[in-house]
Amino acid sequence: MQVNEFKPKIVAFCCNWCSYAGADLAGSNRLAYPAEVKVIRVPCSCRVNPMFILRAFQRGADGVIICGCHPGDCHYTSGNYYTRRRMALLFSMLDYLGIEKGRTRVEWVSAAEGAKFAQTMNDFVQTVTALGENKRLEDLRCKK
Amino acid sequence: MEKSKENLIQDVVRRSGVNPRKCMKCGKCSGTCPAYDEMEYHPHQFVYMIETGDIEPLLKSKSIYKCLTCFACVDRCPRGVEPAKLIESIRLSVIREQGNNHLTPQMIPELIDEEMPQQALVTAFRKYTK
Amino acid sequence: MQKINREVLINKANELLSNGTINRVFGWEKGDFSYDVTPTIYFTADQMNKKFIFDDFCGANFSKYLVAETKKDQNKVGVFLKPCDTYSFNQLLTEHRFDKEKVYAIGVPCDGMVDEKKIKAFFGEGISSITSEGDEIIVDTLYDGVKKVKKADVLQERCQNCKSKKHVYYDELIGEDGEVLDSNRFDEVEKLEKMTADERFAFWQNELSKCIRCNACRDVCPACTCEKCVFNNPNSGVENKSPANEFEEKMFHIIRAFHVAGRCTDCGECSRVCPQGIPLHLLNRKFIKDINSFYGNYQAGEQEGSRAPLTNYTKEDLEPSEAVNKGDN
Amino acid sequence: MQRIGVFVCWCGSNIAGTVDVKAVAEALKNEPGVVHSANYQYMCSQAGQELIKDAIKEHKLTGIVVCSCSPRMHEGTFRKTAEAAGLNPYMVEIANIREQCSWIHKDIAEGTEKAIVLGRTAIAKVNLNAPLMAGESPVTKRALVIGGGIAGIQTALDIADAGFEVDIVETKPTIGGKMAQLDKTFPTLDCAACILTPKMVDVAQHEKIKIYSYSEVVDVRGFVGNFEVTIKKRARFVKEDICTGCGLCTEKCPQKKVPNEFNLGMDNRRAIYIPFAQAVPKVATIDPNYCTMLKTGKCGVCAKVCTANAIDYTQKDEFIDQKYGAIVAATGFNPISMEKFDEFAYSQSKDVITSLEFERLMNAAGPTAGKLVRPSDGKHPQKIVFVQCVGSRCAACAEKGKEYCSKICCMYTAKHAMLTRDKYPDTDVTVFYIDVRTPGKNFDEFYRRAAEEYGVHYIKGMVGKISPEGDKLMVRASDLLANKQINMEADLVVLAAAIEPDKSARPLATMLTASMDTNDFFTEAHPKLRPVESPTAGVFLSGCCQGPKDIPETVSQAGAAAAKVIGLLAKDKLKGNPCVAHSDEMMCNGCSSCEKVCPYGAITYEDKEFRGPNRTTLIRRIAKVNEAICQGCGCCTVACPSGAMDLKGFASKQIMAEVDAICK
Repeated sequence: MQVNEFKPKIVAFCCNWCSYAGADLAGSNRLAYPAEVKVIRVPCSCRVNPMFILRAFQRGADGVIICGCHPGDCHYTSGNYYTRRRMALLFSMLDYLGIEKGRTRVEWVSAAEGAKFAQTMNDFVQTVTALGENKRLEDLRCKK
Repeated sequence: MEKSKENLIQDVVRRSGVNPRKCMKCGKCSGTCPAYDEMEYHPHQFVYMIETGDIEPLLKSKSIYKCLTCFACVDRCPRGVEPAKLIESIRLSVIREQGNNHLTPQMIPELIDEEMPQQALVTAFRKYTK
Repeated sequence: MQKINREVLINKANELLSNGTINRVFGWEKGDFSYDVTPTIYFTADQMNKKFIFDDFCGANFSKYLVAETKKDQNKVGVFLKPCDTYSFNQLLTEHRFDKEKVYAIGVPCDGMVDEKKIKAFFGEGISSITSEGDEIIVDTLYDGVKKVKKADVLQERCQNCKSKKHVYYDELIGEDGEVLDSNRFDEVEKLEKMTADERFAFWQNELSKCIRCNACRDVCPACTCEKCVFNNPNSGVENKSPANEFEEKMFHIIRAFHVAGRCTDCGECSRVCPQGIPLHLLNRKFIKDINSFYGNYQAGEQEGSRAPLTNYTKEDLEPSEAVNKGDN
Repeated sequence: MQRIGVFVCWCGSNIAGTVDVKAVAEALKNEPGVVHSANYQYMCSQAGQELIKDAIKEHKLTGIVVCSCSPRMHEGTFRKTAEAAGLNPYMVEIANIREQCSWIHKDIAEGTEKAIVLGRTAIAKVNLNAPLMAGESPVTKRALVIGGGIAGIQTALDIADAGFEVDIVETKPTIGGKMAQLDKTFPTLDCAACILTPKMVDVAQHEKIKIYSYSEVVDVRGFVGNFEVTIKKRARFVKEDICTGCGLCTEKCPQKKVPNEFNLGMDNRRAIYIPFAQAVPKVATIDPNYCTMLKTGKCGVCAKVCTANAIDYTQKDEFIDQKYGAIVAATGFNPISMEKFDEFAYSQSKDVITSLEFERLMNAAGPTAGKLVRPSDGKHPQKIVFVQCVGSRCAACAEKGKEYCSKICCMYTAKHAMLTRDKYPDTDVTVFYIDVRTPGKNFDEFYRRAAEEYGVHYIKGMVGKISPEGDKLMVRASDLLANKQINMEADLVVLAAAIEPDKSARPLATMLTASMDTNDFFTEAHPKLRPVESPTAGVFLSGCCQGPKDIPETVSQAGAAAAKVIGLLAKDKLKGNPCVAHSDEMMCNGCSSCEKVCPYGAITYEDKEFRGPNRTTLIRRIAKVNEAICQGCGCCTVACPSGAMDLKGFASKQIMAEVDAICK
């Protein structure tokens, strides 16, 4: 592309009951957010394995965001509590290894918060674009 | 008025920071305005006329000087429209023209009486002169 | 020099073998080099007399071998456990990895083990034999005669910051039990945390790129006892024997650290066996430090049946965004 | 290798407007495993579904990907279509190229490129799908209705009439809810008690309905068809089965100064009380905060007086565990508190009251036995002012008041105005309104009668300020039509306060894991198509807990909720969710990490024999997932280090395939 204006690749894991519904609501309210964000639907945010996150970075993603229900509202009662612990430790480790903090994020979005979903995605893409391409975690093997 | 009508209205709205379309036409601002009777155009009419763009009568009317800026309308508006800021904005459009100051130092002596609070003088100068 | 000498252990093992409590015992065997001690199973006393040793190089933690060993034979197996080994023993019991009825644990007090890499750092490669006297290590080198060095200067890192001399599990204890010590084992982690992100990245890139994926760290780790590891399992999706670049090492080490997070007893075996000398314990210690500061102090294996922090939650846990910033205080 | 069919939907112009659907279909044609690719205006229509069925049969497809709207919308539809064509319904994947692509990206190139990536992701997933069979779980044939207002009563009666057992849990000592406090009801002006009490008696006498009054739900476990609920029956200090409700104790009790919440504190009751005459169950209740016997141990008058000696000071709270197949939330509403509205001087003057308080003043069983008097001095009010939309229709940013219209105030204010003019023709009634909203059968005619026949003055303009002066109330309002500011005196001002959900709704939602909107109303599964169900299967909504509504609408919604419950309880077996966890016993370490994180306790362990080395048998501890209890959250799959535990339908390999497809 001549215009080498950097377009980040963002993977968003959204839980089926709250944040995916929030994403749909953002859609029906026509609240735009960058097309670089691609959503993967999971039954609950606690289904997201750190392996998937590192796999995304390995395959060239520049940012990964996990959205779930607000603590206390999880459809499976305690799913997001475990997500919170796992991601707190994982993000702290990634920071410890020197990977930019802005590349990973957890956001609680309920089914009624379409605006918040769109706002979060816009904000996240901006943060990741500012950080530039993910050099530190990318798997060189799949670089074209 | 050499400035075209559209950008005059845009000026008024931009300066006030108010979105007149938020008004649901309930009349509570005028219902609570203590200076209602002296005013020719009342707060809800300011909002409505600015929204429809018919602001010449407002610029000419004396009601812009009757507003006490007590902000009762701002505090009580259920939709958060802040009519007082629109009135202020219209007033500024007028007194910012050359020589349109509504109050001159010479007029002060006969206006003063014992109970006049110091604050009233300061507010008057803030509102009526530029 | 260990206070408990090998004869005491051999007599104890012999006594248990003869009265039939156990039919075999785990012990350390003298290797070709004096610092090269390997774990072995002894069936008879004279086998032990020939090869058994207990000196400053017996770092090996036998707990993990019990998982496979208890499956081979119905009668009890004897095992010598240093204080830090007993934590791994308890953690494996918590995870039902073997039946404690099939094991007879003999607690052995420990005075710290020596790190041969540090000795080599002092005297280079030409070492013919290493013996210890009191609190000194006597090194017989090929070219410049006999040298001495203080044991404290060449202790293994995990022994310098020994976290506990207390045996948390034993069927029988030789000597007296020690105390849990408050060690400053997290200083190293704090030093890293205080660096800037670029320095940290450079540090880890330099360390982890040395990794030759020999998997020794995983194979020795008492918390890594999966029947089939995801990295060996072809249909796990992350199976990769030899990494093509340094990220895959990072992926392996991050995921392995994550899998043992909350279960790692900080026994330091992974760093001891790493042929490349990568300070892998700093990864696991980072998770332990975070767990302690986020969710309250927790020592894996301290108490059998305790609930690992990652299989638990409270309603007031802190948000991941706060955790990331809290990490580098 | 899978034979996959890709079907790209235009959704009229919703997708085709900003995504080049033909290019998407073309691009996805040569993805691995794809043997057929088509696009059509309305894939979910009858014709669209036929097109899919024919394609499945013709190309012998083993899996289909539909690029269309959100799976939350039509995943069910396309699964039924596949099943009709003989394909396992779980070999269907949906790519959401409407809500999450065409609707939010204006630029066609960008939208098309994203749609292709989302299509490719779905194809990558369906390639790894396996046919799944839904398990079945038994249904407990009993329903639980939380809330004993008209909504709860109507739902319970309808369910019980279908022959199923129903338990009603009501926090107050009696069922009846807000309707029991009303005087007359619009639009027919028949007396609330006359139409409610027969229903309350039906509930009491219905052998299938059990009432837990003065009780609340404290814990809910399980899932649709198999809920386990703990009900806390608060100590009433009166034996329900013995007390005849004669009321002797309520006359003799020395503690007279207890504010009567049934009359909103406008009069007092005794420490032992029966809320109102037609209470069901008609049993006395002792209020522990005021009863001197319970507080100091020195009284006992009610016990002495009671002929049936039904009083028992030692009664303790009781916890009852019960199994239910379905739960209906009917927690009702409350008017919002008027404290923050100081411009209306609600807390400064006793003569500024809310409409519910006005209702009690007009009610014959009310504090003033139906005589409309001013609460301050008991005089008859000559001039009454009604103020509409107090706290309703406010801006989201306003810290006081609600954003929504409370829907019922215009009608009940018209009713109050009409009744006042009818009973006291000399009283002058004025209503200040923004707009009068009367959308219903005979509603507008009712409002016109109030204005035309009964001479109620309707003034279009909001009241700005009410200030008590002397014994009068100065009302300052604007009259928008006459363009005048009105300053009038009033003897009594009635505020039409906004209504909000009952405070018990939020904790209940957490227990039921039902979702709520920002105003604490229960969120319905679909605002238009499924208004009486919560997204959480097995939980239904009846009455104002779902949104402001009047009695006719509440009763119809209560009936609808009952119909849904009957539909559920009529089934003997419930089709479970096939996307449940499954453990590979060859890889399971038996370490119990998964069992600890499972919110439903669906994982148990057993020792199983395996072939050990050289013909020995090994006994290993392995995990077993009870597929009927597992709800498929997937928490265990991450807690399991070896990856032995995986989730059918959302397997780790599938999700990683999706990640790869996105990042390629």
